[in-house]
Amino acid sequence: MGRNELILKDVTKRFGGLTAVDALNLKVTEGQIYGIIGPNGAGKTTVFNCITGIYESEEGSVNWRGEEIRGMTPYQIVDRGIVRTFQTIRLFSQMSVAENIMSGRHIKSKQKLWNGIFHTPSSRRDELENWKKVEEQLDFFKLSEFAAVPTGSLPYGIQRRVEMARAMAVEPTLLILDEPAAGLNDKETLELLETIFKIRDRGVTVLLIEHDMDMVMEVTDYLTVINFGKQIAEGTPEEIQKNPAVIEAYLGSEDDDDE
Amino acid sequence: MDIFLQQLANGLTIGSMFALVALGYTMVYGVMKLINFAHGDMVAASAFVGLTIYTQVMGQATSLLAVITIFLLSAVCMACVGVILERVAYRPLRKAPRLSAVVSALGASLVIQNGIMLIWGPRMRIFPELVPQVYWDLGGVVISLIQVIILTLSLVLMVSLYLFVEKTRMGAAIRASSIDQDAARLMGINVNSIIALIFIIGSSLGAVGGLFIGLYYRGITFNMGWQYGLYAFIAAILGGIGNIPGAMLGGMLLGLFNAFIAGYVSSTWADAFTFILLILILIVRPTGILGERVAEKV
Amino acid sequence: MQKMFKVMLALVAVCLLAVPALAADTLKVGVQAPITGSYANEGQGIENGVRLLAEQINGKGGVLGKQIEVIVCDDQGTAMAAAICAKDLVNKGVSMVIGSYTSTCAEAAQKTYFNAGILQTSDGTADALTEKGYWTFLRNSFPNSAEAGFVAEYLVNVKKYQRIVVISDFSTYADGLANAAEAAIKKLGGNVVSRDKIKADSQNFTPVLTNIKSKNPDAIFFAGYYSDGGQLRAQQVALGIKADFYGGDANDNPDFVKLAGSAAAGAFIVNVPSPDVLPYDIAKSFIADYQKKYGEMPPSIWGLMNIDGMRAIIHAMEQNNSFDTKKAADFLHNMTEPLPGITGPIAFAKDGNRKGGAYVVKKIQADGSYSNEYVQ
Amino acid sequence: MREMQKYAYPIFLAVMAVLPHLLNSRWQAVAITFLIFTVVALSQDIILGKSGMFNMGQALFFGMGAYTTAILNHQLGWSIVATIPLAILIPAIFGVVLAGPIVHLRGDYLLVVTIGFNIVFVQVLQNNLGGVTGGPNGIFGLDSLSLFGINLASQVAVYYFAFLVLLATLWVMRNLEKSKPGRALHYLREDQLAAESIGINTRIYKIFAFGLGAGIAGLAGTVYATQYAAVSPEAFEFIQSVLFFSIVLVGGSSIPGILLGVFVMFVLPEIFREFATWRFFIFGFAMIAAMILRPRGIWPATFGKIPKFLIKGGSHGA
Repeated sequence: MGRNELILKDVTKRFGGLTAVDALNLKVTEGQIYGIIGPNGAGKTTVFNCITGIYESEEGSVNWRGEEIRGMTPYQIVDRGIVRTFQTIRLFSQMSVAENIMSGRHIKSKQKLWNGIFHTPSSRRDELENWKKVEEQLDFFKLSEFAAVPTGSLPYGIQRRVEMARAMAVEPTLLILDEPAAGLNDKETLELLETIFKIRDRGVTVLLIEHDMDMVMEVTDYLTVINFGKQIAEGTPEEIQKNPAVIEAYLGSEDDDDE
Repeated sequence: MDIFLQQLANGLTIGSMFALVALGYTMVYGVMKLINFAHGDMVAASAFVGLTIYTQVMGQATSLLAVITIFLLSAVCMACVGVILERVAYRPLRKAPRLSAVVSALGASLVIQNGIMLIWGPRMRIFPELVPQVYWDLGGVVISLIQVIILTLSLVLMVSLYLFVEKTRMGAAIRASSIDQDAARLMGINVNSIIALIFIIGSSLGAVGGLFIGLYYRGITFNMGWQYGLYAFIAAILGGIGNIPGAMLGGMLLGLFNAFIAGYVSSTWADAFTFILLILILIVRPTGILGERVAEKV
Repeated sequence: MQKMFKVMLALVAVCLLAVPALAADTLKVGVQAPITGSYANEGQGIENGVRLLAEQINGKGGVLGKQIEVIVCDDQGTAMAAAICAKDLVNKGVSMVIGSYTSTCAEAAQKTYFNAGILQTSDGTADALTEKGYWTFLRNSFPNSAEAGFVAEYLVNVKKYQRIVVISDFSTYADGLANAAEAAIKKLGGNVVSRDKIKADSQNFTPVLTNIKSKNPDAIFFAGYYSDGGQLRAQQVALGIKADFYGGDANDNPDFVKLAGSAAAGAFIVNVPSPDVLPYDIAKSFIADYQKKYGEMPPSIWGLMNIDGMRAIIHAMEQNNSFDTKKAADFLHNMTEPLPGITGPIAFAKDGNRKGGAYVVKKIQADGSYSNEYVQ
Repeated sequence: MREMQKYAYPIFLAVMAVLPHLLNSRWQAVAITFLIFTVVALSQDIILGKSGMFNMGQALFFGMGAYTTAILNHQLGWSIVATIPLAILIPAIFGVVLAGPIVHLRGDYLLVVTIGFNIVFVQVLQNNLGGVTGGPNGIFGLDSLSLFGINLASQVAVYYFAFLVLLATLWVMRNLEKSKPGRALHYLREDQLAAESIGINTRIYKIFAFGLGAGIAGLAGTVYATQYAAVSPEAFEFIQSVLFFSIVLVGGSSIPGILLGVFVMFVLPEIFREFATWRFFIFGFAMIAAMILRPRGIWPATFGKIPKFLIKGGSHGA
């Protein structure tokens, strides 16, 4: 097993005649907070979909810990320690916060299919242990008071936290966040920053897409900028801020910046 | 060869009836993404309505004019039922979960089917012999007058519908609504009236199909709607559900398939083979013959 | 919580109310017949007949002082519903069951009645019905084997057809009759060119008929029911198949002619004589009463056969001066003097078959009426 | 909600346990029907309600169990009780095999395919495949229930057999609810993509749901065959599947909802005999009205079955 590194090499994804991601290269190393930025429609979410197995890229390689994960299904990739959140929150909206977080324990739970029909002492123990882990996440994300509330009825900011808690319940090695600050107010964004740092301090590598430039500059260690599916720049936040290509790309798309 | 041509003729006759009924399914599905389970029962109802018009309104007249009147009155009648059905059972559920609408459609089917039973009774009713039993022997292949009427009338109706949908403004509005209801609404299309229009067209075509069944087989029962409805629905899927020419093609192909299986393989296994074909198509190419694959946005 | 309780209470209340007050002492007669479904015509005929007879007997003081109570169960002409009916009628405490119309339904219910010791009389003609040795079963019609023999004799020796086709559906009765007919025809040296099966109620028989056409038959014997027979005949003519059409006994129903329309003319039906030509006084008076009460003729002879079955059982109970079903069955199995019946003298063999039986071949005229073509 | 579990279920089960002694034989038969159809509806709920798969072919598995019992009993002379394992296993295996190629289909397409399976199954029965199904008439005259040589032919015995099957089903469903596979079904019903992205192999769990639902329906089939001593194709026509489908959705995929649905559908018509012909007419209207007024069913499933220790005092409880 290689180190906890994610390496994309020449990844290309096309939809019909449209090339959404064009020969993209990037390398996320262990312990980083890595950002991908770019104007709307630049292909950022498509990159995530290619990494997490929702799409399979036509060309290139997606290498994780020295293993090729291109062509694997989403759950196989989760099994290897990569977990994501969605830009448009995808929670199990009729189910409670605790149950949502429990879904993150799915691959860690040792219960077999037949434990759905009858229980054994070990399956009961496993069930309890996993609920204890859920309790930890509830505490970490300050969600304890909402444990039994259906997520659909919660405010947006809290739903974002539930989604991150769910992803963290998997105990991932690499956490992928798709616009985690979208729709959050300033106070919530600050809390989010804090949370991301805390997650990194637990030894989890973070890869995120973000629109909020201030936040990106503050939180990330390293950045890749893409436009029209192509990488146009990479470097530390300081380097990127000075990069003329990036400035142009952003100025050029100022008008249609919101979604 | 004679047998082959004879089965072909029979298959086309039945296929055109399937196609007429399938249009109702496919048009509703195209715009509303809903399997209108009640459509088959509407088809059955139209045969009974036609029978009542014949005995009560027309005084059992069998002239050509009387027959045309029966067709027109039944079609108008069923169009009204179709519009009412949509208003009562489907419109309130347009924003509800998918399954709720499916259950509502099943409920409507039960209401219509058992409504027929309560009005006309559970017994098989016998349709009058409105078309004289005239046959032509074309070198071993026998074609009857009723077959010719069913085939030509179905083709005329289907071609007119196709032209209507492709060439007129209203047709364009139907097509727009089936691609994207919200966008159509933004472009100033009154989607509610388009849906009403679809139910009017679908139900009256179904009514013609129902009368054909009555004229061709003569025996009509209150629960025959499920049988014909199911076949027509398969025809719609076969051609690509939501696709109007697809429904016509699907109906004809299904009629032929059924006739040849029954003729050359086994009549008792025809249903099973038809459904196995359907299942295979859905597994391999769920969008049917003429349907297009729709990419799903994540 | 509150709601749940209410539902529970309602459930309990309903269950308690359901325990009926002790019923008055009556002789319960069950009717198991297809009141709805494809054979509803015949089923309603049986029910009407039984109700009329019960009314008449009750008017004369009942059976051994007990009034008759008629309990009807609709078997829809399907085996499963028949099995359910059988349980239901047994639970309701009937001592005899009249029906059902189809052999399938009679057979599906047979064992349940036998286990409960309830007499069952049916017009079902399938030979299988009397081959199980149930003392409770009394056939009030004549078995398939008799009709099959007659049909074979007529087709092969009287009409001398060279190429015969035999068609049936899958039911106990039709399949049994067709197999028996096929065997009997072959035994007499006849030539069966095709033995086909159709699915009842499927309406579209042209694929099968098209194949039959290529065999060039000169006679078709259809052993199924009228609801299919009428359409089969119409489609046969529409395909230009010139063969003579012979419908088995279950085609003897006015709906056959209506379904076939103008194609009905020239078709033949094989059956025991029709109700309107029954020469017996008791038949004439019963049919007159029936017409008076219901405003129509009995749909066919089958309902009347069932009435005769019921009359025979009641006769046996009265002769024995006992409601014991076993005694009644013994009496009927050992009758020396036949009971005059609506459909002719009625007496039973030891195996529960009705004794005797004569068939006629009737030709359908252009106006839909019958004319006797051949009388056995 | 918790209180409901505390009192209502024990009361309900207690009533059901003494019920046959309060009823005459006719109503015992109705109660048995109620129990059998409740079990089938619950098995349908596993596939349709819990996992959100549009299955309209549940009568197939119900029928397969009934026929397994009937064939083993009638052709091979097995006792009814001895047929139970196979009457569960054979439908379950078929459930898995049939579900394999089709579970990726979405919504309406799955619905149509399951209707297709149901119709093919009925035709196979009617055509007497292998000469064992008895053709369109089915198989009559099965043995009555017996155990260790004791003949349990009475209706009360059949009632308790059915009741036992219901209890077993409720027990399995309770276990399912509190297990990883059970939650996985809920997750994939709510959002399949999110479920996959959190590591759930949805395909396996969908097939599992079919297998489990089919097995339970098969067991109910055994009871059905025992009760009527007969099986016949038309009892398993797809119109029956439509009824189970509707009961689950109108009731709302919860146990009280399903009990209510089965009660309305199969017991009320027995009480209001004179309205029997109006039964489906009225039920049809009720289905429409229920969906318009309560699109998630009359008694929707409640979630929030989480351990007590997670619910902190004074918090927003469910």
